[in-house]
Amino acid sequence: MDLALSAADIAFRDEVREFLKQSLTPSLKRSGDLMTSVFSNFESAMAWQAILAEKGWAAPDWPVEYGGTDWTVNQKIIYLKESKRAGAPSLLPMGIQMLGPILIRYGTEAQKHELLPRILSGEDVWCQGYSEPGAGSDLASLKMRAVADGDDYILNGSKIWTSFAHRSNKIFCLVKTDVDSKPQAGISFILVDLDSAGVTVAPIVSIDGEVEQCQVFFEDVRVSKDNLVGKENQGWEVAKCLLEFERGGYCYYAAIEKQLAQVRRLAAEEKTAEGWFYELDPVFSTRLAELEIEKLALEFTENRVNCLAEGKPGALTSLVKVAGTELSQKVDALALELRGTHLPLLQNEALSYGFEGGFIGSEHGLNIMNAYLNNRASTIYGGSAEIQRNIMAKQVLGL
Amino acid sequence: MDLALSAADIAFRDEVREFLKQSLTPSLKRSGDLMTSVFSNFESAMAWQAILAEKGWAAPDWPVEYGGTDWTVNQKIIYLKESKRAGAPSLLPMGIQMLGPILIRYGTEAQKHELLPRILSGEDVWCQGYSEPGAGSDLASLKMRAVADGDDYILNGSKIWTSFAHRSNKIFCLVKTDVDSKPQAGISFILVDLDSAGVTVAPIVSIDGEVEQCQVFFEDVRVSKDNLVGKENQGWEVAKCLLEFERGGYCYYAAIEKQLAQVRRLAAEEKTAEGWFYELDPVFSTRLAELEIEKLALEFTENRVNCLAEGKPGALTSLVKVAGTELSQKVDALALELRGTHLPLLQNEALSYGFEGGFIGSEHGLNIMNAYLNNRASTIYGGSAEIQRNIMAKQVLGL
Amino acid sequence: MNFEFNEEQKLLQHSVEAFLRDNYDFQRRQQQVESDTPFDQDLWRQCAELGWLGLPFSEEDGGLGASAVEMMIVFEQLGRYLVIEPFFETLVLFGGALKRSRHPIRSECLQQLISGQLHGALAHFELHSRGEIGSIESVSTTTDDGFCLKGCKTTVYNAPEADFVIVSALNLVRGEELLQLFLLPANKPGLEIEAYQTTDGRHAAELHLNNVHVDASCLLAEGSEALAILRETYDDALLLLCAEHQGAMEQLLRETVEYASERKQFGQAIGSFQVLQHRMVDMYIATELARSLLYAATLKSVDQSPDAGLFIAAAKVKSDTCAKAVAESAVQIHGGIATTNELSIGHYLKRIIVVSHLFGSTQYHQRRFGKLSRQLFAPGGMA
Amino acid sequence: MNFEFNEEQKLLQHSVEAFLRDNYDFQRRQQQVESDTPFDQDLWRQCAELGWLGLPFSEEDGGLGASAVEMMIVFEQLGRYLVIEPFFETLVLFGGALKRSRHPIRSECLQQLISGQLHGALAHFELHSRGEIGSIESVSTTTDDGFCLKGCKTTVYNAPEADFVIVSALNLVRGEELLQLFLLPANKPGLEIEAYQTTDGRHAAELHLNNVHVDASCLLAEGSEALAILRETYDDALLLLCAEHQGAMEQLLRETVEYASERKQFGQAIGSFQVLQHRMVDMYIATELARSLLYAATLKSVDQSPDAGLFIAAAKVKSDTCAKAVAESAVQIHGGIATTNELSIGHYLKRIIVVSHLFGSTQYHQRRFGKLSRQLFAPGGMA
Repeated sequence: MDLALSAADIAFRDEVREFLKQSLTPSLKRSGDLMTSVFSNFESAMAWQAILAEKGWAAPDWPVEYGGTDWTVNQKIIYLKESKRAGAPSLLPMGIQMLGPILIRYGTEAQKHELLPRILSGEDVWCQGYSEPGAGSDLASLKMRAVADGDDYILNGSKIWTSFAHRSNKIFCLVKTDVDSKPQAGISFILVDLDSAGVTVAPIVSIDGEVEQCQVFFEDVRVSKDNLVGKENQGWEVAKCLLEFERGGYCYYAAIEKQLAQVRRLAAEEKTAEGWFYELDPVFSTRLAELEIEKLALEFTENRVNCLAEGKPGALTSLVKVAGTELSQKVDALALELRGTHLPLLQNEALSYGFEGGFIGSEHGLNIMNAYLNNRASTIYGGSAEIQRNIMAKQVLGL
Repeated sequence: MDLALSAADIAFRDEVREFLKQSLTPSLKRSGDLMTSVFSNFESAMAWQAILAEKGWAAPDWPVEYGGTDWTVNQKIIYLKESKRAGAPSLLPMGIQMLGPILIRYGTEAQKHELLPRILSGEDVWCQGYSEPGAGSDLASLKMRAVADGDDYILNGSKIWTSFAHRSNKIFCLVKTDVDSKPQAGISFILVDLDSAGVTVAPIVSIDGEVEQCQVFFEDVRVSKDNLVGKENQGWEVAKCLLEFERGGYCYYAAIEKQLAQVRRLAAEEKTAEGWFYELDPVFSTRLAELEIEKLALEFTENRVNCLAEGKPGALTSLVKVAGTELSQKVDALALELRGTHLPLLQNEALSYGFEGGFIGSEHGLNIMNAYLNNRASTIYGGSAEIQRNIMAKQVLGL
Repeated sequence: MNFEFNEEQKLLQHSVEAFLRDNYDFQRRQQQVESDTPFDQDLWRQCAELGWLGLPFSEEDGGLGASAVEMMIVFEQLGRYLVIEPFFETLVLFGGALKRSRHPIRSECLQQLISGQLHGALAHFELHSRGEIGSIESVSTTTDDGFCLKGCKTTVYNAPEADFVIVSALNLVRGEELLQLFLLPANKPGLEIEAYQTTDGRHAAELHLNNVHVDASCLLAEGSEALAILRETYDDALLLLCAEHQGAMEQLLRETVEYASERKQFGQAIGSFQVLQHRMVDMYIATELARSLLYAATLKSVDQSPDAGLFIAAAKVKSDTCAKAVAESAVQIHGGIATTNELSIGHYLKRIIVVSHLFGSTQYHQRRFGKLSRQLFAPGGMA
Repeated sequence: MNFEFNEEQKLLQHSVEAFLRDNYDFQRRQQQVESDTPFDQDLWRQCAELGWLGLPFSEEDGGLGASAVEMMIVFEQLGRYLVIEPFFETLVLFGGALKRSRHPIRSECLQQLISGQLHGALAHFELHSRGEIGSIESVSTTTDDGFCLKGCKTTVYNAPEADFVIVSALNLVRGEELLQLFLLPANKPGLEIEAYQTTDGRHAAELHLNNVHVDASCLLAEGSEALAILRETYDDALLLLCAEHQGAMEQLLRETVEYASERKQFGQAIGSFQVLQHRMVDMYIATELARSLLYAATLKSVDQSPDAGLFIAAAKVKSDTCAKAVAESAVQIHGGIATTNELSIGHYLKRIIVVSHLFGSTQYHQRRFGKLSRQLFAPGGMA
């Protein structure tokens, strides 16, 4: 048992820090600092990805042969943590984090050869077609159908909560290829061009006025069977694997550390009704200390999980997801207090990449109301907090 | 809509205050102030009951002809509130609050004539035989049997959580008189002398070292059919009615007001690690303010419920029970902080009626650890918090 | 004690509810929010015709002299239907401050307001006030013929539509800061209105006082009178925000229970899952507890009871806390759809969050309660 | 980073667990608690023979030089089995303070302790200390041949059984308060031990210093050295209380899940009710989160990292909060039976509540964390 970083890890950390210092432009850092969700805005994410791809760091989890790295688990944690701490934007995870590992594990040589480089380069922007209207967390009940027609399938149905579909050119979908089988059987995993005939992307406006999510409609969309990943009717296995990548591939505590840093920054600027700075207010300090302590508990839980699992996400990811998202929502609430009377102002354009215009109120708090509103969804998507607790009751406690 | 007390109510309030001033001896008040549960200790409760019985106030809810009062709902609230505020001990509710109204509603003339006066005078001390081992909140599954044998029943079985059975001479029980019927049918309500042959009372020691609860065993106990209340096999109706009296007949906010008064008293005496009094500590004050506000919300909810129901408890009593017991547990937690390092000392004898010996630590906090421990049961007995929420989901929300 | 509405009050409740049900469903509300105009002038005129704009004003001012109970009834419905028309800003804040003044223009101005022809805004709080009425920084300097105002008022709802604005500032008189209230036409030179639409679908502005020169006749009140006007106005306002929360909570609970009963997942209605049932029960408990304090505080206010301020602070804390919990639960139970613009749920959430921070946060009112409580409770308890 | 025990550590964990499983079931524990003797002397001797009493002491003092990790492993099992024998008091508090001193008697005293022949108590905190090490009122006055001690130490666990007591007092030297630590035989005249059994089944005392005259040779340490001894000893102690909590939480969770799977109500196992399932999941989450901070703080302590104090405060807050929540949930899920003396559940609850308040409340350690955090976190964050 030890907390020590090896000499190699320290050297690696310093290399990461130096790289971030050199490469993170003020605009990128501003976008990273003022994120309103788990996603950065599209432009900053793609700009940062281009820089990382050039460095060879865009997809740390991939094998080196596909453009990934040979980093150890510790190094990946260091990289994530240092990136968050420096205020780097987040990359869109759908291609690099989700589809990439799936292709590497289940894809044909042709698929890997053609698609992986295009993900890294940003030529392809992928979105995820999992949820359907009326079946949020209940993946087994999906209805979108793919009917074989010679070497093709004909797709009909609809996907919802497809993040950034309006900025993507491709989508990976779970579809029903055998409607007569049991709910979880008869599902296949398929890749679709969004510019195929019969595909319509309808953006969904969020309550903060931004568009991150879409609904995608498929009407007699023809897709070659070559676009299957894994075998026909074995999509459930692929899907489950991907869900684990989705749940495991996030560093909650580092994001919360950033939230807390923002809270501390604002607490040094903003005054209470009594006229002193929030950071000097005993009640505020106590609430902040509470959350900082919870952050530490989460941090070392994530570290423990990562070390235990040697990089392979397991059932403990449910714990981390619940604890991480619920803590993050508590930090949101504290930030609302600091933003105070300026909460009604959503100045979305002031949050865009490269923005240099004017705005009202403190710049450090510009994203707070957006982030609060957006983050309500964090306990809903990717398996709601209730579903995660059901999973733990069954898998961990055997109830 | 108004909050006003009528002139008559004000006069009544003043009469109550004057009476309490005259009649509450220092020993009684000390017992009232240092209660460790919803019950006062037995001796102080009986001593106070004797004083109230003489005044004609021992059973405000009974009709005047049986020794009750003709008070209005408002007056009953005023009486409860003033009694709590003055630090009066609580009377044991099993006879006056529970059985009395049942006898008045369902009893024969002979039962009323014989039993009601003995309740008031304290000659009879009743306990309640409802729960059975293995079936706490689930009354419908009870197993104790009463088999007819001529004019008698033969009782076999066991009751648990019978408060003060070890200090009582009588018990009212729910028994199964028809084992073949559905769970809720075939139940009868019967009165039993605890000195009958075949009855054994086994005290249950609580985690605070006190005995309030017992288990009562019945082995071939012979009881006359005259002791039925209501008809054979119709005990479920009587039981439900009594449960409502049990749930409705309590003034949660007044008890919590007393807890809060104790907390304020201690906060004026005890110092924080920083050396100032707790009452001057901003974090403590905020927590106290939070609870005081919740107390006010509960107080006016109870007032609303009482006014709406015109004294007849309804489904809203579930809300009050949940909110009242959960708030009371929050006040406990705050009190623990004040008691601090003296929490390990349970000085039970120093809490007894008429105690004049020595003890360690502040007298005002003597009961805090006991009260905390004892009060854990408040969200369990009389329909647990979970059961109450199930009831509300069904009855109020229609789920 | 009695917590039932009387017949007139029931009638009022019924008519406001019926009117909004017929004229203000969520789709139409959203069309209005997304339109070019800040609110529906026709609807406003209808309300004037129905007499509702006169409710909080005395009969000599041309109003109906309704009490805080009637206002509570109206605002509960406004909250329930997420009404964006500026009842709160024009009637309660602007009208509330004006009606308490002794300025000669009062009666005329209020009559115009009651007839629906005049809109107003109260521009008092500033960035650092955080709910504390005494805490402003705008300055008034005495000039030959009046005053010159400098400063910035923040998040002034309805300012973009206001004909008149009441503005506060501090005048340094013999080393003492004297609080002054001014009544200004909104087009006064130097009064810069930086307008924006708010996240809760209304319109507000940062109001910059760039050396605004005003006549002495614009002075509405000063010193302790000005302070009393503001304190009473904001006490009324806090109560009515609680009433708005109350209506929102009721509606959120209703819609959530309905949705949970219909929406199926894993083959059964999600309302059959015990965890969601209990969460909805907690929404119900919160709603009822908040209602009780709202009633108590409103009645204390009607009675002008010495502990009315204490109860208003308590009601605000409880109402904010409960409304936030209820709205967040409603979102969680509805799932992703509630985080979109399409459903009303998220719009309730936004209104609730915004309102809960406008005139001081929960922490602020909790502390205020603590202070008042120590004064009132400590010696022997309340009567 | 690595969070696995090494082979020796696993072996230690296994042997302590096996020993307690065989020798310390709940019934036997309760017999001991209700007996006339404060704890089981035979068991203590067995532990001495197993070498466990020597764990935290250096080899030159006759010990095994175990690290904080090994101690954590042992205390987790002590907590899990609700062990009342005074490992904490004699080894960690008394032994911990003694081993850090340079007093000539140290080695001899520790050797007796390690062999199981000597018991001790650390009498430092007082009624008003509330966890603050610097905050005591007992006074030491310098006499011709030594010192005279006056004051009262509160809730001194193991004092009734102690052969030696370490006592702290403040000596006024040239207007400055000098902290002094004394090592006294427990039968010293003037040392009045007001003994009682504690709610968590142990024995403690109020320790009255009624003009206790002591030789100069009794002085163990003073000034910054004394303060450092106490600070380091209590840092160790806090961590081991967290470890005890940890064992208790594990066991509470295990017993609750087991009970819920067996106990039927309304015709089904109560563990099938979703609300109770989620409550047990929250017990699990709390247990795991607390464990992570316990590990982190223990390793920081082993490393003598500059932020070790910060992590210890954090671990204590989290551990207390989680343990209390876990125990209260365990009681609620078990129902009435858990509030009786018969079941272990209530005894865990009592131990947890008591321990959580002995050396400062959660509020105190939260505030301490806040202060340390501002010092450490503020400029640029931790490395």
